Amino acid sequence: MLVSSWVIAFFSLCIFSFLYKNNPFYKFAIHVILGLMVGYMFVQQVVIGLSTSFFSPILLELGESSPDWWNLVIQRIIPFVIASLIFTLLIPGRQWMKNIPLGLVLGYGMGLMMVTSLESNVFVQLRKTLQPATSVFASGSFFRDRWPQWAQFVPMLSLSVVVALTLLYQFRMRLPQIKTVIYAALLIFIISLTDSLVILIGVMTVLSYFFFSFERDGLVEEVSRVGLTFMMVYFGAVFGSTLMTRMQIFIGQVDFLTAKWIMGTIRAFGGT
Amino acid sequence: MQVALPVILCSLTCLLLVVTHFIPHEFSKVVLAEVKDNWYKLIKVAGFGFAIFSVLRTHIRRLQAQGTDWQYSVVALVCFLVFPMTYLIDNILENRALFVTTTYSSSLDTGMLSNKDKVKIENTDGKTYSGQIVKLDSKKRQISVKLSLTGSQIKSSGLKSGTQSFRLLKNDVVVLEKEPMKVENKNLFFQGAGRSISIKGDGKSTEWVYNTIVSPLDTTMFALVAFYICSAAYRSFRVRNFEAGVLLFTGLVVILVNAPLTNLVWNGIFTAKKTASQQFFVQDALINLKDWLLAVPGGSAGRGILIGGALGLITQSLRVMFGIERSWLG
Amino acid sequence: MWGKLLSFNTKYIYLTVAVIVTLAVIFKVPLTPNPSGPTNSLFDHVESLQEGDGIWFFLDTRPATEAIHKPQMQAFLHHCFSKDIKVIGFNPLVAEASGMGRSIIEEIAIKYDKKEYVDWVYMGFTPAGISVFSAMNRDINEVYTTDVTGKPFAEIPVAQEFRKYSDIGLAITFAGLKTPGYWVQYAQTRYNFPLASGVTGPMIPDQFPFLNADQMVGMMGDILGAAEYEGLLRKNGYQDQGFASSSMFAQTVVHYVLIIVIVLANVATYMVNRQGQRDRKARAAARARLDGGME
Amino acid sequence: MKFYNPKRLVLFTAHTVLSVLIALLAVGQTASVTPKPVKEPTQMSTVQQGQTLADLAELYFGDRRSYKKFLAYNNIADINTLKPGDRLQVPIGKEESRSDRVGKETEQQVKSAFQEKEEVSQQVKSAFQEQKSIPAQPAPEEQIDSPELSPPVEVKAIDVPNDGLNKAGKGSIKVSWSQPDDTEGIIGYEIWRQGEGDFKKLKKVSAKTQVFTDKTALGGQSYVYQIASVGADGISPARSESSKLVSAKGNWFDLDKRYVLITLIIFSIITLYYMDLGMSGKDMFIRRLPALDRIEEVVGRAAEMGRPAMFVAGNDTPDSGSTMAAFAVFESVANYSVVTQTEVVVPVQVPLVDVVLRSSLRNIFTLAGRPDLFNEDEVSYEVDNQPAYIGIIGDSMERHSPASIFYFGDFTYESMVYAEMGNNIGAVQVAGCENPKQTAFFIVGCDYCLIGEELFAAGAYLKRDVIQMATLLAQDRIKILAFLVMLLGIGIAIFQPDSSNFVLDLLKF
Repeated sequence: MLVSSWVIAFFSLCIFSFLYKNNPFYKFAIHVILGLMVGYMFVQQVVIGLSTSFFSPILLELGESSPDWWNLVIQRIIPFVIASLIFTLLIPGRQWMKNIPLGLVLGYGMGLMMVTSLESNVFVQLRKTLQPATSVFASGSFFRDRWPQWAQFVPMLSLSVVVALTLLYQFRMRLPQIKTVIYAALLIFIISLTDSLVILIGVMTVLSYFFFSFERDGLVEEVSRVGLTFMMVYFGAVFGSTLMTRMQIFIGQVDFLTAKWIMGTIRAFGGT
Repeated sequence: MQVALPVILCSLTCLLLVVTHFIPHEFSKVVLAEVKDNWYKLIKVAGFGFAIFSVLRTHIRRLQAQGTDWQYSVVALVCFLVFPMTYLIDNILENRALFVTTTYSSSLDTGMLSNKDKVKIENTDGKTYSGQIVKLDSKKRQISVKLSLTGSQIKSSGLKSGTQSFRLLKNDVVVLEKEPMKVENKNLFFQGAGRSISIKGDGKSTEWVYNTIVSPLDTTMFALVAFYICSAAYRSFRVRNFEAGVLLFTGLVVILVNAPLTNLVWNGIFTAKKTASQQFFVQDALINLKDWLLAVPGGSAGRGILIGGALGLITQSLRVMFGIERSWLG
Repeated sequence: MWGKLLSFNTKYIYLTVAVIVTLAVIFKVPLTPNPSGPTNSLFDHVESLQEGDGIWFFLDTRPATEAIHKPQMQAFLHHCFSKDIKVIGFNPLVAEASGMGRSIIEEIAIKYDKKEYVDWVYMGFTPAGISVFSAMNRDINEVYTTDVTGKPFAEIPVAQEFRKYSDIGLAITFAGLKTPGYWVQYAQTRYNFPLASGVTGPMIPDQFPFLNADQMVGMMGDILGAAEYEGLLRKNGYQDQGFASSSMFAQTVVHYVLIIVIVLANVATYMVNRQGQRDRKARAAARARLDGGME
Repeated sequence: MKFYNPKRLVLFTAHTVLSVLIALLAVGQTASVTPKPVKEPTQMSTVQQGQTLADLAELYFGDRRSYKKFLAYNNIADINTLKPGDRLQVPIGKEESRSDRVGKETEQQVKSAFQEKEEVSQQVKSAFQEQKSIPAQPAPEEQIDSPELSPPVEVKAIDVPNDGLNKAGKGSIKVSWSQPDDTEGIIGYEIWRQGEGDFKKLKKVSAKTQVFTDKTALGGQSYVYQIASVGADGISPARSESSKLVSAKGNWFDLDKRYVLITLIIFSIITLYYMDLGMSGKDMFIRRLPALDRIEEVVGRAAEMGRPAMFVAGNDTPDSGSTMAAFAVFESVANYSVVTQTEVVVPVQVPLVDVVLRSSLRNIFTLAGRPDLFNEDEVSYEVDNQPAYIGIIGDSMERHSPASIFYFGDFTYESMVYAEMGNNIGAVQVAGCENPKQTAFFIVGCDYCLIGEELFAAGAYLKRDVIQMATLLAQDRIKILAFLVMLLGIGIAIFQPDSSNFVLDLLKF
């Protein structure tokens, strides 16, 4: 127990010392874990992987009274030969052969991902976005409830501001300030809508941010700018909400170092 | 040839996967199992083998070149041996099982017994142990059962090696009446059944190394993020333009609300008030604002990015499937 | 002066954070935040359980997040054991969590002298994968023949008492990965049992849909949730560990320091830019005067 | 492989793919007659050779023109492609076709077998009543005066559609029934099944449920089901009439997923169309993506400062989309670096990724005519473990001090660590990541960042290859399609709010 706590403390301090600058202790710790994990990979993936999916099935098959040779060749030998083509990367002039197993693996991944992401990331997400929005349109409660008394007029006001200033901008004066005001009023109006509508607008504008084949000007620019704003809100929120978690990990480390390591050592040597 | 063969193979595999996804028939299950369990797995294994080969080669070269930091290559190469050693040690020490062997009389019809059958053996004082038939030799009329007891259970089970009389049951029907059976405590590793390297409670020395060095390093690396997140916020949370301003504002609001004291103070000042005019300042208003920011605009943006990413991914997959996208050919 | 503030070395920030956290951890200053909705509902649900009911918890995380999930589990288990609720622990999806899970539950069980295999047991990992979700609806014995210490299932009374979803009063997943979604999608919506979750900060927004749809009875959000839970325990007269509450102070200070730093940096940028503009204006004026003089 | 003219191969593979998918859809559409759950009692009728739906309509409704009534009982994908052997659900009480008479007869035999059993149980009961008179043997009271239970009615058994047999060759059959008029005394139902041989009890369910899915039906074996109401005593269950003969079989097409398949086909058609346009030399407009335009300039910066560039390819397997995109980006990064004689440091985390990157770098050197300059150790495999790899990255950043760093692929919490480590050595960093959460950290930490979809567009955009550009155009059209679907759904919700919104049904699978 004490030994392991000392080992843990030593390696933790080695890693933390990198915050000051790169140093021999850090390099030592890193190369220790590098070697360990390469060894782990070796046992976990190569030794056990080979034995479970190649050697032991073959041995079992041969152990049978009448081994099914055809099955053996199709299921074990040919895949093994094809897999070992990876090592042709070392043979000058034969390097293209490694693409055969690679092609199989990549085809597998791509085929799997194409359908699953179409289902779970396009169909499901679109439905999740559309279902509440449609119910809102059906019921007709467009603005968020519990809107405070003195702010009842905000949605309508912002909308009318948007309309009026847009007309003004179009026909009279093309000032950047007016554009900014329009933009702010538009955001206020969007926020004042019901949550599911905000989500719908957010999804559509964010999607429109990713249009590749249109020049970014006019309507597309405005819409994609709203989408960019939504994304920035998301990124800021994620960043801020992560701070506490990460900080807690560090607090846990410090707690270990103080409580378990130092105090544990003191206690072990008869201190109180 | 050099290009066409891999590309066509890739497209065909891709197509196969797509098609089988729409076929619930058992045939597609068979095909998938074939592809996944044999081809995919073995190619992954080969990839790992090549990777380990190349990393070892890199470090040995550094060692030969005696350039800067060659000492650390020595460290790495030495530590490379640790887990294989612990794996061997654990297997030899703990990966044991009890085998019960007996010969049966010719009167027994072996039709009802077959290899890999789940059976039970029951000793004289009625204690039963479940096991599995591993060998069924009809010539020598010999049957041997492997009991499903792991290393620590063997001691607790109280079975000793040697000959004692058992009866053999298959789904609670007595197959062999009380017969003297030979109990042997064999090492599975040398029987060709190596246990997977385990961080799951058994495998003591492996577990010790893993829990003492690997997991704490994982935690420490994770803890480094705490520092980096602060310096990143300091460096790049600046109001350069409107978008950066939004980023800064949201980040600040969330950080402020996440600080536990804030909410305490807030609720100290604004205790729950029912009048509509003060509904902005009810209890937990800040928390609600944070949750709203995270869930509604944030959630929608995340969903939009997800959908767009999926569309891009599908188009890219089609590119690969049609054989246009060839970066992976090298 | 402002320029200096902009260009100082980030290592000072590292130093500040380290010092603050170390001091705050050494001198434990407890700070109990007000309980939020999800934590409250989770507490109320556990409070509504009777003596002798059973609870499952799933530990779906790597040991890296132990600093967050350990306080959560400690607060939760204190509540369970002081109400004489029986606890069964699993880590069905992540192998690495086995040692951590058993040590935590054992540590607390000793305080209430609860006996292993009778009042609690830790079943550990099973390689069953996704099929765990459906197997647990029939019988956990299908996927667990022994517990993590290698004790045969037949000799664990508590595990035999609560062997499927319908037997238990609550299942809670302490997750650092995406697994709560899986538990809702593959288990809760099909077999309909009370499910709760204790998650890390970035995952909190993903849980709101489940909470709003009553697919989860409650949630412990990050270390804050753990501290809230401890506050509730204290308010209702249970004893508790109090690690989460004691780390709240450090969190608060760090958050505020970061906010101050960010605001200062922005002010400094603004000031420097304005300074630059003023200098540019001055230079332009001087050039103009020079031109004027040339005539 | 720039010397290779892809045109013919591409068109060949693309059209093969497309035709296979469409063929699959066709298969799915033909084998698609599944019974609908309906209130009134129905029976199954097999379509005979040469029988049209009109014939059947005359047979069951007495009117050739009313064949549309079958749609009330069955999901018929295409009413014109009805094959012999398709099993239609038809109302009971009308005149029957031959096949159903056969079914009835078997059922008769089964039922008679059951009446005998009932009699036996009656005798047992009477025996009990006789024993009751003898006080020496107290009999359990509640068993005797348990009320006569009325059996459930309308027992229907159908093969569960859109599923296959499991590994053990077992399929699932859905049995549904409805409660009798007086449910008094019924605490549950027992499901009895007759395959080969006698009826066997499968399961006892509570009185609330009226549906049970039998997952243990052998494929191809035909079964008959009966439901028994069970009282408090547990014995003397009242058996219902037996269901029709039904057998579980694996389906060849998952009807629930047909809209997914159709969408996929539309994807392919649009992509193929724009690819043809691209091959025919029509120029495609793709707007500039700033972050991607920077890549050349960032590599150039490293060249000016005489420091290497660094490429980190994420922590996901090579068969994941983001890593595939990383390969494409790496190709162009390596091209620029070869042109500007800059060293690229590529520490790799995932196996097989190093294989691709190494050979791609070698090929680029070969194509540039300087295979002698290729240094194999530039692409170095490190380790497949997150903390160890992060540590190695930090170490090699300090050692090589690259002037420009690229992060492309999939990342988790290490994104923040990399970005700040890179900042501390003063490197210019470009990042692209699929995972939205980690993109946040890259946005904060890096100089230029690709968001979500731009990552997948990178490969096509950087190569400046017309055909690949065409796929981007197609992708935009598909996005517009998604927009239209959303707007359509909203419109339907506005104009007919109470009717079911079929757009939402399209999106279900």
